[in-house]
Amino acid sequence: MADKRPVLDVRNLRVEFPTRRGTLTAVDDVSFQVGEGEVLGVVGESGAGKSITGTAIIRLLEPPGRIAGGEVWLDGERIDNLTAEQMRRVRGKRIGMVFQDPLTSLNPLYTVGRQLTETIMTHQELTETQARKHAIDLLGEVGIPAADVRIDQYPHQFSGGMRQRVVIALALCVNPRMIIADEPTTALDVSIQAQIIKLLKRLCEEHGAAVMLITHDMGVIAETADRVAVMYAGRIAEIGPVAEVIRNAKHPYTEGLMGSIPVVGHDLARLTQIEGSMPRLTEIPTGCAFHPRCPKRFGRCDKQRPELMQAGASRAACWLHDTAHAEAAE
Amino acid sequence: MTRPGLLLASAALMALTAATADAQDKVFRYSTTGDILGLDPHNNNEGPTNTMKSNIYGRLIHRLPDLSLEPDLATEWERTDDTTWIFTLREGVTFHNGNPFTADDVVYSFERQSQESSDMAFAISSIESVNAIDDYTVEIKTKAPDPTLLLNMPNFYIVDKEFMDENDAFEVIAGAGLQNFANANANGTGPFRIVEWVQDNRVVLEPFEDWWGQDERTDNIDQAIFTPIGNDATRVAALLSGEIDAMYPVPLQDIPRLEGEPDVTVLQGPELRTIFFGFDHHRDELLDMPGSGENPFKDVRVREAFAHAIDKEGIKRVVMRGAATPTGLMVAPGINGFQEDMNEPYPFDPERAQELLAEAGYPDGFPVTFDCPNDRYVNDEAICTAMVAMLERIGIDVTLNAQTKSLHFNKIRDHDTSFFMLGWTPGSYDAHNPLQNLMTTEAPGSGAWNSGRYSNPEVEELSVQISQTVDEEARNELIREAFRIHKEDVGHIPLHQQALAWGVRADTVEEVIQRPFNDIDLRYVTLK
Amino acid sequence: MQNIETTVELPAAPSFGARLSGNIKAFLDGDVFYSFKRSPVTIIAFVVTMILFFCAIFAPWVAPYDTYNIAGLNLMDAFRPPAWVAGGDATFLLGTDDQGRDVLSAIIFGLRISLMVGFLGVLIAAVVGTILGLISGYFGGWIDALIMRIADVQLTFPAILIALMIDGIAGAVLGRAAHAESKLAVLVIAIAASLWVNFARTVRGSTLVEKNKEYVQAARVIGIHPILIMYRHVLPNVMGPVLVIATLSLAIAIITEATLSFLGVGVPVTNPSLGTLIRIGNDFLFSGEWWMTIFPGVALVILVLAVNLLGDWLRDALNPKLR
Amino acid sequence: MIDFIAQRMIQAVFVMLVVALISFSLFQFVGDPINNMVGQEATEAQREALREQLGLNDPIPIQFVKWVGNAMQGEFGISYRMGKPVDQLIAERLPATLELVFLSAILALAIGVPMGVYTGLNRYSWLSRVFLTISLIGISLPTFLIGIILILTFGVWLGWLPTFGRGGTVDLGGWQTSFLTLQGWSHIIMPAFTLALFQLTLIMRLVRAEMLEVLRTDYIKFARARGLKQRSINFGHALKNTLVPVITIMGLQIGALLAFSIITETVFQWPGMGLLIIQAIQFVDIPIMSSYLVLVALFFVLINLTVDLLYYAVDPRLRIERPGPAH
Repeated sequence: MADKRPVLDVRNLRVEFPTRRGTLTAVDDVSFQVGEGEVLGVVGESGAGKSITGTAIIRLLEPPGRIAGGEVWLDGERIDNLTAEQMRRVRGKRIGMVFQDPLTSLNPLYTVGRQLTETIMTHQELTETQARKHAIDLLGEVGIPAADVRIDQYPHQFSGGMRQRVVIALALCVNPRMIIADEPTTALDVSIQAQIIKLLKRLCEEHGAAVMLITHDMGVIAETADRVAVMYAGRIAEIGPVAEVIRNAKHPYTEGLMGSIPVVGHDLARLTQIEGSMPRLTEIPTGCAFHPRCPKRFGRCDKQRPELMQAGASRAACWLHDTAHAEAAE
Repeated sequence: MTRPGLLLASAALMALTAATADAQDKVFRYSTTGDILGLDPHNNNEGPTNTMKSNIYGRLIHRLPDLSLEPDLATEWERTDDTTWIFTLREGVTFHNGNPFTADDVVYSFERQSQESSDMAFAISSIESVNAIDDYTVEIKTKAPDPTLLLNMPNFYIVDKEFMDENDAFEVIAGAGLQNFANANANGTGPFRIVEWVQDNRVVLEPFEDWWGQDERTDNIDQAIFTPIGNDATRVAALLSGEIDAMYPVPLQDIPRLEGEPDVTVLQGPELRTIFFGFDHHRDELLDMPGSGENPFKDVRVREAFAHAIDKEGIKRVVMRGAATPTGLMVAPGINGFQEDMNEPYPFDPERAQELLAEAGYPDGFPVTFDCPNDRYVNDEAICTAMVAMLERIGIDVTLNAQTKSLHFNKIRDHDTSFFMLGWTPGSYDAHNPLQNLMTTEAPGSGAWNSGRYSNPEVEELSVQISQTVDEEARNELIREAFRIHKEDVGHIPLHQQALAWGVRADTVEEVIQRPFNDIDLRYVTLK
Repeated sequence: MQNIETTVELPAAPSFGARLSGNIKAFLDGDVFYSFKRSPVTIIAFVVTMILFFCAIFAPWVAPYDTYNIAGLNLMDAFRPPAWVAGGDATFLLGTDDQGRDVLSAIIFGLRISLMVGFLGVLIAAVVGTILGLISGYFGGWIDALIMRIADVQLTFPAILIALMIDGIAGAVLGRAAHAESKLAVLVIAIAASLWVNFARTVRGSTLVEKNKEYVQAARVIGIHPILIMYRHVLPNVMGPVLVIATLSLAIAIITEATLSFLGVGVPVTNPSLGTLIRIGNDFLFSGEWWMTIFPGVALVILVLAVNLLGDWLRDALNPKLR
Repeated sequence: MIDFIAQRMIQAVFVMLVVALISFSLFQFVGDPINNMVGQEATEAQREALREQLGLNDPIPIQFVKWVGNAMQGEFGISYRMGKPVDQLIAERLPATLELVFLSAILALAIGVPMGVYTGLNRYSWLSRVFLTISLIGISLPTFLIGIILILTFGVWLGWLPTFGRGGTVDLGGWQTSFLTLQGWSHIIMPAFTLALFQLTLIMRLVRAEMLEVLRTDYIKFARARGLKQRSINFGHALKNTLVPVITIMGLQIGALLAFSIITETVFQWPGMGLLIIQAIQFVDIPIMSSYLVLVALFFVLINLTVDLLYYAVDPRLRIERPGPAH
């Protein structure tokens, strides 16, 4: 991973939802970076705050949610304090987003072509015909046959997989530097998933775009991501190179997570299971959020919240790796 | 699409009268609820339409605003014997299209108006024959001695024989209808001629320069425009905004406000129409008392009780705001045969009413449905609602059925009612008219609107005699006797004469003479 | 195969009372009630609607005078201005009308008829209209064509003619007395007949759109009975527009009732409804007795306003997507 | 598509026949025209002769068949009240009502849709609250009250507008139009606004309800994620999706406008079909009533046809399925 300035640099991001039952902290002090051409996987159980983080970065949070703290830098330029109009110009042009359900992501009443040309012409000074030609190329690039014919067809005339390809085309049509893919394959069946993932990876490399791939499917992560961040209860439990995190997880939660993935060829009698379930945002335990379910918890885990600490090639937020204090007495 | 109803008689006349509409400045715009039904004088027997006819057509005799009679196309007349009259006609009179007026026109008009399909046949039903003695004298023979012939003459309209024959318009098409020539075109000898009639929109009239009475003309109108406006409030607004110069009827409740306006005056006066209530005298069992086998209204004491239950003064003061004249008779003052001393209404005496009901065997009353129109007479629905309160107070269980006039008249004609409200203006301004139509059933052609089928043998006999007694003195005696019996019988309960209310712009109109029948005759309008 | 012993301890079925209070408690702190608490406008609308309903139901006890006891009316009291105006009389707070009826009591009694006819009419129209709309939208084919053509036939006749016809039939079928009693029923049917089409067409339009959605086709694939599909899946998505039309139709229903009563088909003028009060008062509006139509008019505006604001809140609250 | 329209036309004929049959069985309840056609002094014999001549004594089915037979040859009978052929009368009055309904529909759309979009977009702004409340007042006051208030304010008090009637019309080959002269406009503006007021409220509230739902959809979120201009999102993507249900209502409302126009025309003395049918009902003018009802039936079928066709134009998803009788 070239050690250049990261495309995306998220520092201590906090997202809160003030509700009548008290303020919910959906994303609690999250920091990470994504380099050029790099695919950062973001995994975790549903409700861990993966999508919220993605939505916050592109500033599409539904009220009452709001960014309560931290900074978001894109190509060395801060974007979390932009005005609405400035942010609008960033969206699509410099950050692209792919949503989960292709069926509802496309406007049913507009042809695929119109939705593409409209996006293109919003950000680039192109004429109608140039934009249309660019759109056709893009559709071809994402693997849609007879693109020049299909461009004038409506979303409901495409299959699920094809529609996701159109969505990806839309996300990439003005060469954004950053792509946030929020569960892009979840709504698709397995055979199509692989194609979409391969397509996404290829396009990002060709366009040099950085990708934040949000999913709960570890198989997709293993195949696609360069680095992976494991989120738990709104926090990053562990982040590091994908092989490292998968094969020897440093954080007990990651261990449990990896253990629950059936791997072809290994005849595990029983998959490891993590007792209990993720805490609701209103009842986040003190100290390390995972401590109630953590088999290796000890003294200080429930009192003090661990920061991300270097643990081998990756970093984990777990006192097990607190080399600095080496088991200082409680 | 031809313009509907081009009304000038012929292009020739157009050239004659140099005056065109816009050159004048004295334009009189007036309005009432509905448009005229048609221009065929021998058809469309309805208030506003009859008055429009009197603007356009001549009659042998004309009725003045004070109801007295005045020579029109006939200069003098005399009765040679019980059934024969000789009329001397006016000379030098021309129709609007220039044709001269002669006795032949009178004979032709009689034959046309007495056709079966003519709505106005009733006015000359007593005439046997009309024949021309010479160009300017006519002899009229009646079937039997008819004391009311002269009174009916203002309803005998004279049309131009040549004009009608030219356009083959002898036949009167029954029912209001424009598609025949006579109903769409007018050619009379009257003081005004029709310039344009766009149905339901406007009627434009202009003075007829060659009218025989041109030099003593009382009006100074250069053009009159009549536009119907159905909605009361809109019509009041049109008067206030000056878009029209006169309109009627003014809703009673708006009179004080209009009188407050500086440039609007309100003319008020009693109308010849008498509003009354009737009972079902005929059925053995009252419609509202199935299975009881009784009809309380057959007992005069019950009818009298109803009469005493009605607070006529209260209705006059509150519902009609003083604009009504309570009456005790079925005819209004000014109608031939009206008896002033008998006009005393039944006194308002609820206690007496309850005593009478008890005597008649109905101490705690009985159920009855009260049928009323809600868009025909002035404040009709409000009067009926007030009546319900008064009758309930003496124990009668009244269900009010107030409906639009077409539904109400439907029930009245079919005698499908127990207790009803109705209004009547005698077409011939003579007392025999209500006797025949409302208070008798036996004589041929009588009882048309006698929904309760009230019939008293003596009144039946008197009615026939009245229709044949020529001597005025004797006839009035008979009328007096008939009304006395009817009043004792409480055949109907007369309520009041409703009042006319005309709104007139004081800044554009000098004077309009109001007549007891509710329509504006252009002759009596003078502009500023 | 190792059979898995699952001895799961089922909690004893809660008594009805417990379940009910449970539901109420769940409702009270649920989001629907929360959005209600938060918007003052909705609270006011709710309170006003309840007051109006209370007055309508308990009219004889609430109203100072019993305006339906015709004998009690005294013609001499007519045209009294409201109490605070010169010539007003404290006993008639809002003045009296042309028959000497106390306007305040007349409004309360009138409200009873207008509300009954209005609500019943709109309710029947909504139920019938929605069902027919669902069926015609969902099944399509000749059923749809048939229902829509019936709608066309019925749309042609203004409410006035429908009412005259129904009243005529009722008159012919029922005896004279029964016919008088049936006036209210005739009114409700006539109003419902003239309003159901609005619901049917809107529901049909929305059903057409919903029908193509995957979740409906999915439900159809796994063999759920069409009626269940319509009820559980399509109906909730259609409730939004239906509620809008229902609350708006109430105003139409009340005014239509007044027109029908004028034609002698509705309620007799001796016990006037709110609409009839406005109609009668309308003639006196600019002739000085403004209160005869203004106060019933204001009452109607308040009623319609309250009901519609309540309807707006209900629609937004019930619609999961909008919260 | 052609066979779909043809099929609708067959259905139209069927609907019109049913309407004619119902109307003939209806007229007996509306009253007896004879009373209105002859004077009070007409004798029973005259009335009977007239009833015979008009064929009112025939049993209803006969009257219906006779009427349909004549109608086939374009003979719609003579109006009892006005004595003119019914088709000529309707041709005279139709332009007045069509122009009134057309203008009020435009007014309702031109004001209702933007207000609906505005209240949909900024749901909690005080202006939205004001719009919602005022519109409610608009629909709860009866049409005749609103009409009178307008007449007295602009006609009498301010004197800017005429208080009644339809002046300043220009004859375009038989079609009297009010739109070509200032005076024509001064006559039509108040009735059109009175008529539009109710539709305006309904459209606004429906557009608002639909807009709120559409703004929450994924494709709008995706559009914003693509950085499209707010205006094109609201008025392009969102509004178009909002229009589908609104079209149904508009199609329906044009029908309701016809019914409402009856009251508005009576108040403003507007010489249109509404005034014609009210006078016909009061006069029990059977030829006019039957022709009017059948004509309105045709209107509704055509309006509904256009609404369904508009569905295709606006919602491509429907276009794919064979446009057979299903829709």
